Amino acid sequence: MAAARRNPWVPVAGLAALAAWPLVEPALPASLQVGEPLTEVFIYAILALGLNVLTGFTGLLNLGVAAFAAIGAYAYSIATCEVYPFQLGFWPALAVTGAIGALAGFALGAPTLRVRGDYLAIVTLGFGEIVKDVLVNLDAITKGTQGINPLPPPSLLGTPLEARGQYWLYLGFVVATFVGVRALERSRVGRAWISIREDELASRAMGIRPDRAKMLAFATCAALAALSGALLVSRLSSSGEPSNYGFEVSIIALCIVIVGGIGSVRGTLLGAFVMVGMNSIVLVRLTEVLGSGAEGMAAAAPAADAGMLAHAWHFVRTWAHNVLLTPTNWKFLLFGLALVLMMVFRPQGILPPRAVHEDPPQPVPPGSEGVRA
Amino acid sequence: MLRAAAAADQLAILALARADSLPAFASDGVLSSSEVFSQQLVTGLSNGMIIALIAIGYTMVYGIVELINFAHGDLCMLGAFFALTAVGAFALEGAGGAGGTAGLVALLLATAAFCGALNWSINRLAYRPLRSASKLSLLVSAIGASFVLVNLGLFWGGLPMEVFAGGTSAAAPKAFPALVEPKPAFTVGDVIVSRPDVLVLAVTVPLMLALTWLVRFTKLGKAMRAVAQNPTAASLMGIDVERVIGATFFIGGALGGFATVVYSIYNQTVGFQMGYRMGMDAFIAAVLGGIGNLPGAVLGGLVIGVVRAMSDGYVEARWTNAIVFGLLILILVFRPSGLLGAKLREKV
Amino acid sequence: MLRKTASALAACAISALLIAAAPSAPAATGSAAPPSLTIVSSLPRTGSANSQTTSIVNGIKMAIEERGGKIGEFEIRYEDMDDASPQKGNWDQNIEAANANKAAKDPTCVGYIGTYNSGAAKIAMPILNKAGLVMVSPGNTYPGLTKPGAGEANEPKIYRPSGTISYFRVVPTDDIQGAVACEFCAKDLGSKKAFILHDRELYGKGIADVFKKSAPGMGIEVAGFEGIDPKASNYRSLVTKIRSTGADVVFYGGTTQTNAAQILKDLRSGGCKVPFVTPDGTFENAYIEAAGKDAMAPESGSVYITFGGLPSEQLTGRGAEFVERYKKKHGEVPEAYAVYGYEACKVLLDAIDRAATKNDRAAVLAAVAATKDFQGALGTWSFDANGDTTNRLMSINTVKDGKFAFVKAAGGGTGQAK
Amino acid sequence: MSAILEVKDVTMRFGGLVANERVSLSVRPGEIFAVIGPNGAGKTTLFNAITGIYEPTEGDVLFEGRPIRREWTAADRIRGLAVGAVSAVAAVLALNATALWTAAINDRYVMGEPFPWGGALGSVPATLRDAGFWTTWFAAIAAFAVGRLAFGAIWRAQRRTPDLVARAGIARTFQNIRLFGEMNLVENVLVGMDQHFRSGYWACLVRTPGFRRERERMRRRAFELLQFVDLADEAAEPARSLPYGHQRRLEIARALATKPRLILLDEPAAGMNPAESADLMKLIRRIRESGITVVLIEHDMKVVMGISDRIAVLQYGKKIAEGTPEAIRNDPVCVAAYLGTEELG
Repeated sequence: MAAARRNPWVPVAGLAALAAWPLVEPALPASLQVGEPLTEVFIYAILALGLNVLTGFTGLLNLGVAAFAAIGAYAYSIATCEVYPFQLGFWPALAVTGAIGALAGFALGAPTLRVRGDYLAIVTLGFGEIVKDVLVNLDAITKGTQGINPLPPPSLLGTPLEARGQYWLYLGFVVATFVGVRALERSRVGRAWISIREDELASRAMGIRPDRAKMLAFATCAALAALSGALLVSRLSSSGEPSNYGFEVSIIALCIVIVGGIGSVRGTLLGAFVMVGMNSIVLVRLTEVLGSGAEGMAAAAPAADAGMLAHAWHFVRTWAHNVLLTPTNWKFLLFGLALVLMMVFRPQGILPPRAVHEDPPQPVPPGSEGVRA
Repeated sequence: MLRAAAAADQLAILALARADSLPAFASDGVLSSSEVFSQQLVTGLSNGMIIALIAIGYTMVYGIVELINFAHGDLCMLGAFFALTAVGAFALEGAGGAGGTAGLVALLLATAAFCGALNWSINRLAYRPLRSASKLSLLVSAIGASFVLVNLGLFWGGLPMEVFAGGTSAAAPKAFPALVEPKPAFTVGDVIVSRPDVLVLAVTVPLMLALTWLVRFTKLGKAMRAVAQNPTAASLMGIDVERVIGATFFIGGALGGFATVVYSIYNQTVGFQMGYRMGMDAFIAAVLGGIGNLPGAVLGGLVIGVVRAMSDGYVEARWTNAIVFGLLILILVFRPSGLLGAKLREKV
Repeated sequence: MLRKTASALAACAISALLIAAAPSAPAATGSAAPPSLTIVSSLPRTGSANSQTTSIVNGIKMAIEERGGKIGEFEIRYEDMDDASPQKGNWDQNIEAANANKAAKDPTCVGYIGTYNSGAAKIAMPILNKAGLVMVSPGNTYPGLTKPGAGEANEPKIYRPSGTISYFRVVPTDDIQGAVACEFCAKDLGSKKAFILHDRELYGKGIADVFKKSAPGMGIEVAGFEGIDPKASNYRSLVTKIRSTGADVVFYGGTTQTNAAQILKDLRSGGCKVPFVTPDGTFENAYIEAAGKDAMAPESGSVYITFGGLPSEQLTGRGAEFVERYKKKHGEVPEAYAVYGYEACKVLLDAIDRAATKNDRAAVLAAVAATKDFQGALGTWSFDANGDTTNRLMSINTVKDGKFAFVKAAGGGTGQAK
Repeated sequence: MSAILEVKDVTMRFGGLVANERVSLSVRPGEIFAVIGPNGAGKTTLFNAITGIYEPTEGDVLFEGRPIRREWTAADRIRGLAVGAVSAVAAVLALNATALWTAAINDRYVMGEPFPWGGALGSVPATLRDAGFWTTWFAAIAAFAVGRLAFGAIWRAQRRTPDLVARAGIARTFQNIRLFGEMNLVENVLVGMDQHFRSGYWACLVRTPGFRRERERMRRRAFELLQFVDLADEAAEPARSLPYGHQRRLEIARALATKPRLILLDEPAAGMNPAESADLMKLIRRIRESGITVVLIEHDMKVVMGISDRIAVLQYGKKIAEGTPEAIRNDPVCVAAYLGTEELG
């Protein structure tokens, strides 16, 4: 069973590689430079780690996690932007954002404790839609679709950080989130969550209070999602518009958790790289290649002449010209196909969670028979 | 800069504009408040009935495999493209009288068959390999399938056919011909009950009755209920579970096909992104009524349709979505298993 | 077995990535290639705005082809970036930021054509401004991007962290178009009572707000002002509401993508025959096609579309030449947006030429800013001190026999529209 | 001797089905009490009624002389009012958000100038006065009512939950084993010990020294419990990989981890071979020796007759007999009830 332990050097090496990346990247050929999307991976990783607490550990399907990110993004924007009187700095604003996020988690979690399974899924989905609509409609407060800008960049010890500094800071946030979620997972809190997912009734019968545990899970998820929202907008220096925190974001976060391996912290982290990487790097590159190929095909197509066959050929060519030869038109298809294939071939996710979290204490104290004495 | 030659023409257009800007409405009345209410009710019920029709297909599949089928709305979207293609290929538009009615019935049946077959295939390719996996993996597979279907819809819209306006702007919404003209079937005061309203009723009610009969009294229906309750026990009793699931997907898809034709005729628009809202409304309706519960889905659809109409009419359109979802959450707080859903009792 | 498939999948993914990386590699490493300058565009190429952006890109490509793909010794390379993500089917803030940063880092890049959405511009503008890269937009109409006092108090200063103006646009802004639409309703249609709808997006709501603000001054009573849900399946209940107010014109601040055609159809099938006026977000054939014959038929009621410029067939001089060439190349009359893309790229190429063809962003930027009396496809115009086009010529159009028909020009070439 | 557990006239009805009809039991502290009866006699239903999984349709369950049930205390009343009040305030703020914000912030803030914080809240009363009846008083009252009702609904659903019963000192095992299959044995036991942990959320998050000490202590105790049920060798295995008999013992260890005063064992010997059953009997006796009262449901008459102090017999949901093993064995009614199925002893 001990063989199930994974090599502890893998995460260390991964972290070192990530930390060194900004220094290495400029030396690489342009085609291998990734740049921006990596910071996006970090933001999605934090969001997905939060969702993993709720959906992965506790087993509560949340289809509206983007709403918490939106709340975080707007809380941060309103707290820092110069068009409002608050104008907090980066760190105080982050603290406020986390608190507001947790509060939002409570606000959604408390009344819906009795709502189970897929009913809860639609409650969270509805919450996501409501938050988005409210942010658009209360434009006197949120500036509606205008977005709030400019926002101060992330700073450390009073120094605003440039791209590379932001990268490391965000990497630090991911590591801290990872460590924190891992710590929770391996404590009574995480055990309570997982026991609820495994068998809520049995865990109740063992004295676990699912309501409290679920509320904590909701609050943790919401606070982390809010944090990711705040980090996102502070990097972009703009809150963007509310539709940027729509259902699609929730879906990507959910896909990260499930593709990574439901309930697995490492898997979630890896899932963020796979999904965002696929979205922002592979799909983009792939359409570039298809684009160059498509132009060639369009040029090579022979002219139409008379006859049934030629007519059909003309039909296909026009069709191809209309949509098929535009590579960006294939993105939905490739993305969807990748999801289906990943699930069909690896339904448990890339890195499913390990069964073992707590090892038995090694030195057994002798003569501990009289338990109840 | 102006071309003088065109000036006369433009003046003529303007004169026309002035002339027809005056009679605002056929019976030229501003609606009274009770008429507004009745009109909103008619609108709400028609829309609700369409939602209900999509929702039953949705809830059937849910009842049997417990899958939040994200692809259902997009399946309906492809059905609409299929129907539009058929309309173009067989020149169904403008064929009036008995021929038109026969054409419409044929269109309904063909689209239903298409959607059913498509849903069956999706089940075969994307869901069946995951039967023993966790429900969430199935959910992601459904999300993936929905993306694929959306993309197919985009491709379909680019077909160089006249109904797709030559396909030059594949992503744009397409006009669906008014096979049933949006003329008043009858009016009560200034309240219009249009022909499409009647069509909705004429398709939906018989289908619901037929479905109830199917589930209650046929062998297949009994098998479906058995599989929904306990697939293992059902298979021990000699029921071919996979076949029953496949049949359910086919029937659920076919219902979506009927719904999408009615939807398209009613709204006269199809577009490759319309599936999201169709699926979402069906999902809400199904949940509101109690997932897996057929009368519940119908009730849920009607409630949503009417609430939407009333909110548009008496609150503000921009709050309609929030109101619908807020109401849903409120109902679930007090009735966690939906309006007609049975209370879950765990087997201990 | 499962392991094998998984590793096979991984191998596929990696090789796909490598293949993807391949084609751009020679450009970066090849030293023998002629010196090149890059122009990029960042537009939502995935999803619902695809048809408009395709025509913009066609316009851009034509402008480059006209120059033979070369200016002086420099080869002009063009990169068509997508700022939309497949999940959203619309522009995505992360991708727009990534595009802007990528362009800013590329030493050969001297011009950024974009964005299509004003919201995306807000993200890209400060990034490009810091990098000193000139940005010319073929589609942004939100006034606050350039005009002090038109938007938030801190706009447009916040988009210019370096202090210099590096953002220009070839399209007139919403504040002009909304006012023109309102004036048309009051003076030409003789409306007394307008029902205003908008799609709650930056563009649509912006124009609707201006319309609403201008209405009282023109003697129009605002019967209602509502944001709609652009994804709704129909708007019949809204139509009932509109009917009950007795409004004699409906203005919709929105686009074809935000369901303008659906509103029109529901108005007509709900028996409401009042004129329906929309802004240039609907000035594309897709709008006519989406609305269908019946809703656009003259006996159902009239339809008007305002547009920031003249429609293709009304163009003279260079504009007419462009239309001819476009027709020859693509076999169809260009959509309105093609001209914007063409003009944006042309002004950029012209500036590169005047900047003595150097790989120097500052020189190009200065040359763009100095653009004066530019003889383009949209007429003769200059950039003003804010970076806006001085071209304020608007047109009112209607639909006749399934085609757009020019009604009248409005707004005036140089005068203030308000 | 007063009873530790008293079941008084408990009736359980599911629709038309009567699972228990006026069943009364009285279990004394320190005894081993068995409930037997043919399949479908309502034994497990009775356990579920005792442990709060079901709410008895009629009748009462007393533990150590008191019903295990949340009472509507003054604190609950205040909590209910507070939830209502928060909903009311939230509703009024939400409905007037734009006006309030505009008056407090937008109208008073000029960018670049210091913001007069003092008057920001001063604008609230005037704004609300202007807002009119519907979005203020009416909204407040309606939201208060909804919030208060929702609190009531949730409270009512939670009056007598299994976790409350478990924390009161009654632990149980399940007939159809319900372990946490993905967790290992130590963790399964640790779940049972959850209520005895003192470190809270933050301590767990940052792993304070106190948390680490407690964790070590608890792990050792969990391990001791596994030794107690003879499962120490498999401590690191995931629970689902255990053989059936071991799973039953693990369920007992997990139940013991809650430090109960009464333990309910639902068919602990089911699926065990004779040797395992014998070990189980020893284990049950040891549990009783440590001061825990045992109530068990069992079909294995060797086990029942071997360890029980007293036995109750259920048939068709009714109690038909109660007494010592001796008495039951000789009771003609009980023999009749079991006739053809099993021999008593």
